[in-house]
Amino acid sequence: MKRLGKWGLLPLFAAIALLSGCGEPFLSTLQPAGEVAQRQFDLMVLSTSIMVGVIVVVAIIFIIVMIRFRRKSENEIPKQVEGSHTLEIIWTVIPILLLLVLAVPTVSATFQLADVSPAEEKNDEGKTDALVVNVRANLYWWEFEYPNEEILTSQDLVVPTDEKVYFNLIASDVKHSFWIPAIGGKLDTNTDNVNKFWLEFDGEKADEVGNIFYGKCAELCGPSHALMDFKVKALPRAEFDQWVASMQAVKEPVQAETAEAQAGQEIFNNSCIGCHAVTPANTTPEQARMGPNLTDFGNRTLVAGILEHNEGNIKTWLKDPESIKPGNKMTGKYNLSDEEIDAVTEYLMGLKVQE
Amino acid sequence: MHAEEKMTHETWPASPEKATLEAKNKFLGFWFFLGGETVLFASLFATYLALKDKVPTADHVLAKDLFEMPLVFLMTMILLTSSLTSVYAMYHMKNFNFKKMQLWLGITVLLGLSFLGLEIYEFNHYVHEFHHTFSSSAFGSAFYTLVGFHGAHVAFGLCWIVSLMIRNAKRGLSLYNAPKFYTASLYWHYIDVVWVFIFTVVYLMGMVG
Amino acid sequence: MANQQSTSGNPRVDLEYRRKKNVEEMRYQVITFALMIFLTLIAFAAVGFGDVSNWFTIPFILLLAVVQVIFQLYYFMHMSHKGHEAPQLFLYSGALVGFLTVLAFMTIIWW
Amino acid sequence: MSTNAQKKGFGAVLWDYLTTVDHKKIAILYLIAGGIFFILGGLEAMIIRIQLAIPDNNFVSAGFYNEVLTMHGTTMIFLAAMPLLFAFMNAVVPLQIGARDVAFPFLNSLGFWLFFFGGVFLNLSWFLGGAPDAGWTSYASLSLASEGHGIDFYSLGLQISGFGTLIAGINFLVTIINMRAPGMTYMRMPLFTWTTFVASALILFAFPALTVGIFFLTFDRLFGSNFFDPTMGGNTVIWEHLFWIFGHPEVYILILPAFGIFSDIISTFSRKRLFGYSSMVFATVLIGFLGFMVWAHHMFTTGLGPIANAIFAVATMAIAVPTGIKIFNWLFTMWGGSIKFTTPMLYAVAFVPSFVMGGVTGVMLAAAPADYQYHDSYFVVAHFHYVIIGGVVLSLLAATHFYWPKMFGTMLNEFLGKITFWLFLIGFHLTFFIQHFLGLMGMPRRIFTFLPNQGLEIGNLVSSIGAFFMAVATIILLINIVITSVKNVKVGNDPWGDGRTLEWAIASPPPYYNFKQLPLVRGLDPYWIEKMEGKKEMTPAEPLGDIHMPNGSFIPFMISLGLFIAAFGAMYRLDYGWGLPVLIIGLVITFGSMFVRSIKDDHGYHIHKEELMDDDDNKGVKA
Ligand code: HEA
Ligand code: HEA
Ligand code: HEC
Ligand code: CUA
Ligand SMILES: [Cu+2]
Repeated sequence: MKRLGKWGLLPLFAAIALLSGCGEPFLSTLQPAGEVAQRQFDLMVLSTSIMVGVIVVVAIIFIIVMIRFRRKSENEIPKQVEGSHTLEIIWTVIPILLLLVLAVPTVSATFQLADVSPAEEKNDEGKTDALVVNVRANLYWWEFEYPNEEILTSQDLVVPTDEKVYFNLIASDVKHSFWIPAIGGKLDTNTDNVNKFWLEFDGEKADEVGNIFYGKCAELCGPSHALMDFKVKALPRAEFDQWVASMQAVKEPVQAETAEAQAGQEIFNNSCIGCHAVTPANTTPEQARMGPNLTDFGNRTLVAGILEHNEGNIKTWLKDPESIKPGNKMTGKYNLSDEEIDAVTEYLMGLKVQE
Repeated sequence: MHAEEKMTHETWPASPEKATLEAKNKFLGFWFFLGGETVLFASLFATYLALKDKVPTADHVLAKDLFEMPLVFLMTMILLTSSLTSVYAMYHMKNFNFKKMQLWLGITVLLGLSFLGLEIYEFNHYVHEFHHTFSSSAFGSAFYTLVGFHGAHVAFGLCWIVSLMIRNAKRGLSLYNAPKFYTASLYWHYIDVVWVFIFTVVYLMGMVG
Repeated sequence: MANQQSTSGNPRVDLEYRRKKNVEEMRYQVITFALMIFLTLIAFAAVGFGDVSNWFTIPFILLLAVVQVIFQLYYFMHMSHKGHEAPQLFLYSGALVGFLTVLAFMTIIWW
Repeated sequence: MSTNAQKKGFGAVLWDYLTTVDHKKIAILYLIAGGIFFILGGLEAMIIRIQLAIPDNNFVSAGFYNEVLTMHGTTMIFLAAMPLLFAFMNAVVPLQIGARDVAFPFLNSLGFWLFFFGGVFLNLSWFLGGAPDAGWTSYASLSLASEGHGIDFYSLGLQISGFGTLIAGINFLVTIINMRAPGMTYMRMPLFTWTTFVASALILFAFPALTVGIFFLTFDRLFGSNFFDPTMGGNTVIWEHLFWIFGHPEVYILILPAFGIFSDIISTFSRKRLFGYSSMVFATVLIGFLGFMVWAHHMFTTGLGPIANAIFAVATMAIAVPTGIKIFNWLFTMWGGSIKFTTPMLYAVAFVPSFVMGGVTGVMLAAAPADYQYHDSYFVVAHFHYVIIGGVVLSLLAATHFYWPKMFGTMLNEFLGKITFWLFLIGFHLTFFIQHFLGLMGMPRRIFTFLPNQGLEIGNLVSSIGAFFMAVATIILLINIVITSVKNVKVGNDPWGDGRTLEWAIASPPPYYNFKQLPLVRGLDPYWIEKMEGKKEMTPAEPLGDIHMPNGSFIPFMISLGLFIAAFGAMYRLDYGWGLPVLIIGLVITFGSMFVRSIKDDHGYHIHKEELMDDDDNKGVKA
């Protein structure tokens, strides 16, 4: 029976493990890589400590009871105690105090994390000084629009480090939820309204993980909900600006260079362009953006959000997207032979705005 | 007191609606049910308020274009009056006067029927004049659901009262059926209570915009 | 009130007494009815003829509705009688939950 | 109508159960049906855990996983946990308050059959084109987009069984208010009765919101309304609110009766009256009350804004206070007591720390900004399995062992019972403790698979292994039940020897009319009081007289069957011509049966004094 008491201590070990950080740094909420995640982590540590304290108290009383008050003889009749006012008051007041300790930082952080006023202040050009990204969640892919920069990309979110980035979130089909665990807690992308919040990406931490963080869809949205991942490229401001400039430079679809790629481009223009744009301008209406924008596809970290980015995987994806992401919206919308797929792949690999 | 017993003026208790244990249970259970109905209607009201005037395009009618005061006023008066008539019926029930009770219940039913008739006319009018239907917009869905739920309660109440009247026409009052009449009349009042909020929240507030 | 069992042993006297009580109660109910009609008239009038601002009209007619409903509950539905403690508790609890629901739907579903 | 006739033969027994209005038999019906659904939900859980045991697994397909996941949650909450609690409420509460029966025997049976047909309807989806797949919360945008009829099975099935639950709730409320034996004042009611009372009140106020929400969902999918369609002006957040206005009280509907069961078990096997009885009652009521003001803590990430989030965060935290009062009162009931570790007591003892662990993670979730990280991750899965399994399921297992003799007249094997306990407990912690960390390490919930190299492999494997322990434990429990029923060794009134409340003062199982004479209650723990004064049984509060009994009835079955049929009609109306007629036929059956019920007088019957005098206490109805 003594073992019963030990569970009480497990969370203590848990807390130690928690403080030392565990999980993969590009994914874990326990290794915060930005101001938002850090604040949330601090709150988690605070609340965990309180909770471990509560559990320890309960466990101690529990163990004493288990050891001392077992029945020794079948005839013993313990004293029938009604209660104790002093004790009652103690275990009412102390929890209230503990909760107050937790409630104050909770409320303050709630308001702080919801402050998106810099993203509402428009300057003379009708733009914001702060970096704003419009996120549109679709069955099972993500679109990122930079309204100030007038460019658009998909699947890989590119952001500058060490500054606040403001997000406007919406979903185009069903509800999803936008979550980059290492950077900060999630916010739902509703179908009805735009949700807003901000995140900040820590430069040093980004460096440690090769500038790539993992993002996830955190609201059940259909069969491939589990696979609706995205990546975040967190770049120093200068590199980010370069990326923006090279994106903006693409006004026309880039011409393929090799012969095979040109053939691929031909095919692409016939079968795919209806859903996939290869120019980054954000002027196409939302309804016409049926698939991820592929302008910078050659630089993607992943294919379709989950496969490693290489030719073989692109081919697998094009051959049978259904086998990779069940229920995705690309399956069965085109018909290509193996050779055509090879050509298209060649073309797609060449779609890079930067080397 | 057994429920089946034949009663006289003298033996008829002061509160026939809760003279037996079964009656007490029924009385209490029915009130609790009404407590639940309050939440039900509140949810419908809440939804209506959230979806009021929420239409897909600008050519759909809004609340302020839709409602007409005279009709609503008439319906309100009818329903309020029916509440009074059913109170009369209960008054006679307590006095063990079966005939008069049936009479007043009959009047209540007639008033209820005319209310329902007006409501059907009203809905019909909205559908044909304004193309404001259950499926035309979220506003339409919420409006017809809220008002229609109330209408369905009226219809159910009417069926209930009528079947009680017919079933007991020959038998007169007993402690077995008195609680049934009583709960039916509670139900009827409750429908009226809901209507007070409907005419205020849906119609009057709809008209002011 | 009329619900109370009289302690007098004589059924006849008892009956008279109850009859009287019932009549008295009926009088209250008619008054209630008159008041309800009156309140309804005011509410309709406030909307129909008033050029008053909505900031006044809406709370005002809501208040009238609440008053009217309380009359209904207490007189028509006899909630004023004893033996209605549990019904009161549960009806008000229902109303409270309902009120919270309406409040939430009007404040945090705004888009 | 012969009252004492002991019917024989399978057909007769079946008919007896189909028409019964006896709370003790209805309890058995709930126990069997709820038990079957629990195993079904458990099997679904096993499928989940097998699929997630290793990364990139393809034991089941993505679409099927979502169906399994949805049905697991829905089945467990609506068709297993709640009905099993109803089983014990039905079996025990009327006895605890010294009542002949519940207030509305007919409605009691109706409640059961509605639940049963609703549950069967929901589960038929497996065979008729696929189960619902939008999660047990069925958020509107996804549930409207979901193809096939899965979601329709969900909405119609839950609507039907929801009516049953509502009816059961009202029934218990009235029973507890009106049917208490003389002397059984409110502040002498056992805690299980109190928690049943408060939980029933929660049912009364919470289920209508679900009814309305499901109505909207059904009509949006099948009858062309636009409540949740943003392109038509609708709003999906309405569903979220309605669901959680119901959903949060729902979790207290589950846990409060569990608290009650444990309160009774703990004081029984500590041989001590409950410490701080009145504050326990107060805490129960307060939890019920606060339970209605916190629903939006499930929606912190919906985007309600900081004001709403802050208010709901603080309100949620407040619930820790009354719950803490309970925890410490249990501990101090045992303190100074004489604890005997029977199987039910083992569960009760294990419950305390397990539930505290689940409860405190609940308070962590309530810290809104931190919840932005936890929400929809496995941390939440861990939280609610800790409170549900550590609280509700342990209480159900405890009650199964504790009340089995009272319901069936024979004791479950203690040795097997303890094995079940240890396996289940170890399995439970093994499965769910690690899930806290999976969540924190970035694993979202409701994913049919996870990718390798994200650090999630070991945790998931451990979790899946734990689930097998629970499965084995469940199987041993079933074996125990079979062995016990075959042996069928009869026991007396108070087989545990430490019974305190009225149900132990009556035969096991009790005769169909319960107490021959209503007992006189002289204080809290009335049977204990009498025992301490050296008496063997309760002092009667009335002279022996005729007992009024309700007649059995087949109508509840028919009413429910009608709705069951109508639901098929409503669902297939748009696909097939026969849909509409079937819908109408079903409704006619239902309303026709209701009509028959209301015009046919049913005065019940009386058991006469003479018969009662012949009837020795041991001759109850055969279970
Ligand atoms: C039986 C069921 C049950 C119970 C009892 C609880 C109890 C609590 N729950 Fe839980 N909860 C669920 C079932 C339950 N929950 C389910 C099913 C979900 C997920 C639904 C879904 O999304 O599918 C959920 C989700 C859930 C969320 C949403 C998470 C999210 O989706 O992001 C939150 C957030 O606040 C929460 C909080 C709480 C709190 C504060 C309590 C409190 O009542 C706990 C109180 C208890 C204690 C605190 C322990 C004892 C107290 C002491 C020893 C005193 C001292 C303590 C302190 C000072 C802290 N729960
Ligand atoms: C009462 C409520 C309840 C109970 C008891 C359980 C019990 C269990 N639950 Fe679950 N669970 C929920 C309510 C519950 N759950 C809810 C509401 C959700 C959310 C759903 C959603 O997101 O929509 C959920 C989700 C959920 C998930 C998350 C899935 C996901 O998000 O992708 C997981 C994963 O591990 C899980 C596991 C388990 C396990 C292993 C058990 C185990 O404890 C089960 C133990 C029981 C058995 C193992 C019995 C099996 C019996 C046998 C094998 C014997 C067979 C013998 C014969 C046939 C004779 N549950
Ligand atoms: C009906 C619209 C549609 C058509 C036609 C279509 N796609 Fe797609 N495509 C999509 C969608 C939607 C996705 C996102 C799938 C997902 O991740 O769930 C996608 C994803 C992709 C991806 C992965 C994108 C990334 O950023 O990782 C590639 C590459 C791709 N499509 C190439 C093509 C090619 C080549 C063709 C033509 C042969 C084509 N698509 C035709 C809709 C379409
Ligand atoms: Cu998108 Cu889950
Ligand atoms: Cu909750």
